[in-house]
Amino acid sequence: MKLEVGYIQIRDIQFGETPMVKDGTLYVNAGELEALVLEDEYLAAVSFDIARPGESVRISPVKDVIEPRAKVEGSGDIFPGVISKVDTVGSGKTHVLRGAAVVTVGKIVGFQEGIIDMTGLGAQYTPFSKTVNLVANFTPKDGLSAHEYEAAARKAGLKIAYALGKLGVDMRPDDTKVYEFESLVEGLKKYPDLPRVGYVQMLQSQGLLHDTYVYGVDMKQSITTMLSPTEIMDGAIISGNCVSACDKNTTYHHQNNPVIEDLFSEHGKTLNFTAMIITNENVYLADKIRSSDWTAKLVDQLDLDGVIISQEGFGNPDTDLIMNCKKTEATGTKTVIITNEYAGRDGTSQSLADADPSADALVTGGNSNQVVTLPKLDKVIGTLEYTEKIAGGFAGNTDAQGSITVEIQAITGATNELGFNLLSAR
Amino acid sequence: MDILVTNNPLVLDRCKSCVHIEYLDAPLIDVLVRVRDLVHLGHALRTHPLSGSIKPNETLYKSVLVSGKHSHIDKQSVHIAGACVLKAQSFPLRVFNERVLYDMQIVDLSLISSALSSCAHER
Amino acid sequence: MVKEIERAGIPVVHICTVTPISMTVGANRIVPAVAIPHPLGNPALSADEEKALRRKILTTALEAACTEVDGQTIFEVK
Amino acid sequence: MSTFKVVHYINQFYAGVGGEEHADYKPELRDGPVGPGAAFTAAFGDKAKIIKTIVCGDSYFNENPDEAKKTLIDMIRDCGADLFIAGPAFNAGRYGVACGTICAAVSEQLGIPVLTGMFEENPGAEMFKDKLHIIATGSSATGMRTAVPKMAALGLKLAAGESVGASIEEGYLPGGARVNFFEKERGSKRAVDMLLKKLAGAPFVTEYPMPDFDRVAPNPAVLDITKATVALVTSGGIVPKGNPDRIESSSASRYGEYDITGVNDLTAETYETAHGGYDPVYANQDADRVLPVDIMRAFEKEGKIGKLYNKFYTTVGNGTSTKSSKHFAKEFAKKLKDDNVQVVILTST
Repeated sequence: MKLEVGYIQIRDIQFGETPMVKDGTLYVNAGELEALVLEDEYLAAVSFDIARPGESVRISPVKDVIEPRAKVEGSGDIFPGVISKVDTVGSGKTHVLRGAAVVTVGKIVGFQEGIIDMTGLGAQYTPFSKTVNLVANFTPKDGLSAHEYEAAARKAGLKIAYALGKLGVDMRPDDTKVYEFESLVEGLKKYPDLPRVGYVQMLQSQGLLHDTYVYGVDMKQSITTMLSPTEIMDGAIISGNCVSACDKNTTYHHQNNPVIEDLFSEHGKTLNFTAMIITNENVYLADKIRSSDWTAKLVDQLDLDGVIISQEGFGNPDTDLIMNCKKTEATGTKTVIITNEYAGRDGTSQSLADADPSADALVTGGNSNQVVTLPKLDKVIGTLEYTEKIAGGFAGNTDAQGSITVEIQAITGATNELGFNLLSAR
Repeated sequence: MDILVTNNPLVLDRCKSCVHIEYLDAPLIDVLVRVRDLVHLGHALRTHPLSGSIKPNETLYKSVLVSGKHSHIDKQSVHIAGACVLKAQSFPLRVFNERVLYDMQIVDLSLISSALSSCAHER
Repeated sequence: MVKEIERAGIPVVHICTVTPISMTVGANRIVPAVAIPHPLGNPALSADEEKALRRKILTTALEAACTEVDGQTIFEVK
Repeated sequence: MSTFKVVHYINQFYAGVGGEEHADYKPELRDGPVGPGAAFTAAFGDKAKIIKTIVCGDSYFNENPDEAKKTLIDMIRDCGADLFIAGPAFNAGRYGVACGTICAAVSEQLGIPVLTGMFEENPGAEMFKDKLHIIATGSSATGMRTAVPKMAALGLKLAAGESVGASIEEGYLPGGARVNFFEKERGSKRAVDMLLKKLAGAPFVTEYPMPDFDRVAPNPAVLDITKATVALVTSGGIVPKGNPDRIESSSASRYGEYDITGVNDLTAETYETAHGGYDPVYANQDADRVLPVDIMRAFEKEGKIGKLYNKFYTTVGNGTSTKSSKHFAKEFAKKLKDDNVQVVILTST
């Protein structure tokens, strides 16, 4: 599969009458977007705000972050099986409004959602302090259950991003990249001497607030399977995950999966990027065993020389990660895993909930329990009413000056387990 | 017969008709300890005790499904159940607002329901 | 705990119900025990039988202490 | 900015007193920098100054640790130091242990920031890297040139009370605490690079070494068990009835040490378990089921063992190692060793 991705650099977002992209500014019509969102019978209201890098703005509680993209050529459309109809994506041409993001906000449950600071210390820990964000804050209809609210907010965010993405269809990209993912045989012929490397992406799939959808399918109902990494760039994987701000993979993370990008940049040079495998992280232990068995089986049958395994979330996914690692290593495949740590506020507790000597090559996104004090910022989009309950917040954490003390696990994307960030720990 | 160990009143209410429940009116850590002990007595884990990405100190409720008692001890279950107790103990306790308790119960119910449907074909 | 005692220079025999745990914690001389709540006993037996059982496990433990090992070794109770 | 006052600890060799033959040199307080102190002085510039140097023989310190510690603490107490530096000790074992011991004592008793330096394989490193900042040095004194600037830089941070970066940034041996820092490359790139190295069979460094897999080599077997003192230790929480020391049923903050002189059998009336992690009924009926004092006494009478040690140690754990149980064990293992115990039987539930 071959996908050409054209990047249209967005430097600002403004509200305007006519939605368009002009001279690096994305103009959005809030009224039109509101009407689009309120098509959903579950949502009572939506308010829009713009947060720019460097502004004294705090966004919370963040549900998802999405990059506006549009299909220009090739089969299927962005977010297949969810926003557009089911059809294989990942080839042809796609345009990206680079530098812009849709951030969805809403207190779906009274805990577990993240903070994005656009300036100050907190901004260093989230990648979304560097994007210009259109923030959509959803209010549900009365009596809506948490999972109905989550589903409505998830879909509304994707619809907004889809609509904005469309504005880039006829634009000339500032920059273009071609991602070519050969078939097994082609790849082998083309790069006979390069090590054949796969990427195993573990997707959070445990139930309410913890789900990931692939072409609209709830991943917990799938067994381990394969796709082309270019499909993911077209929104084949979307996040239905509200919890664990620091290590959930937002839809934006999926669209811009850094492991895929970095494997592509070595593809044909030092390695042959041969396979993209996705597997789940279910609660049920037999599912974990089955899924990790399948991971190892695929890795073995594809005769891969090496794999990178990335994780999502805390606690029981550590068990999936270690099972996957142990089993792929046992097939003789060299394995590197990417995770993060919960080593306690003083850094002295055991970092993972599971461990095995085969996991001898580990990349960490840092200790999520690190405590930071975030200064008071001038404007809050959303609410800080629930900060105490946010993952990593703790009781009495707001002082008289309005600064808040939290663990960095409260910050969206802080210790990402796809290796999105520079943060690490020793 | 499987046993669902829980301290979640909502799970007790919703699941009691379909699964055998051992209800503990106790903190979350006690559920994990009870599960670990059951595992040492020959019950195998069916669900992972640290279900969800919710930290052990971010919720008050936990439901864990274990199998009936076997004549042998399941090594993997012992390993996981023990590690979970240790991990949970490393988190400092927190105080919660009354308003979020129901949310916590709902999320725990959802997590265990997803597992119960996962294993429905086996039971 | 096992490792710290061993590190101090004293050979340790670990009598443990779940030997995989013993392996994980790094014991070198391991003797399997009966069951979690009563590692060196069995309430189902008579008092005399129970003592005999305990004696058997401990005899194995003493043998383990007198046996050179070069890695983690499980001594089954005969 | 004020100049920090530093007290520096070195051994007899670096003070120019002499080698092994002078290793019994008693602690001596000198004014200003001595030996490697000159290099520190240069590295500190005007930011810090060595006001006093303590010289002490390695043998003296290691053979009289309590006395040495006391003397040194008294010397240091009155110096008004902002920072205490020991060594670097490179791969000199006794020097390393002395540096670690005195740094730990100064930190604990005087609350002054401390720092030392040694080679990673120095036994002092293993003993103290969890507690102290130990700058990683080469194995011999030729590493002085690279060690001193790192020690000086970290020392200034410690003296100023600034936050300390990760081990890889500051150059200290990774010990107990995990510290976050920003790498130059993002995680995914680091993973790809690590995989390429692993595929090529080239050396690579994991960012988090798996815990609990360090193994301690088995000690030699007991030569004559019939003459040996055997001690009983349990993680099953057996305590005298009533749990006099109030050992907590889980996550215990202390361990028990109980005399069993003259005790031949544990009964329901005399002993019980404090363990909260398993059904206590059976252990409470007869604690010998967890801590087999009865049979051990019988062995003692029958001459199968030399003697049963007159105390037992008890903790509450589920057999898995935790930070505190490690700490407990370190403490009582030393007592057992000092009392010439030759075998430990550890029972776990």
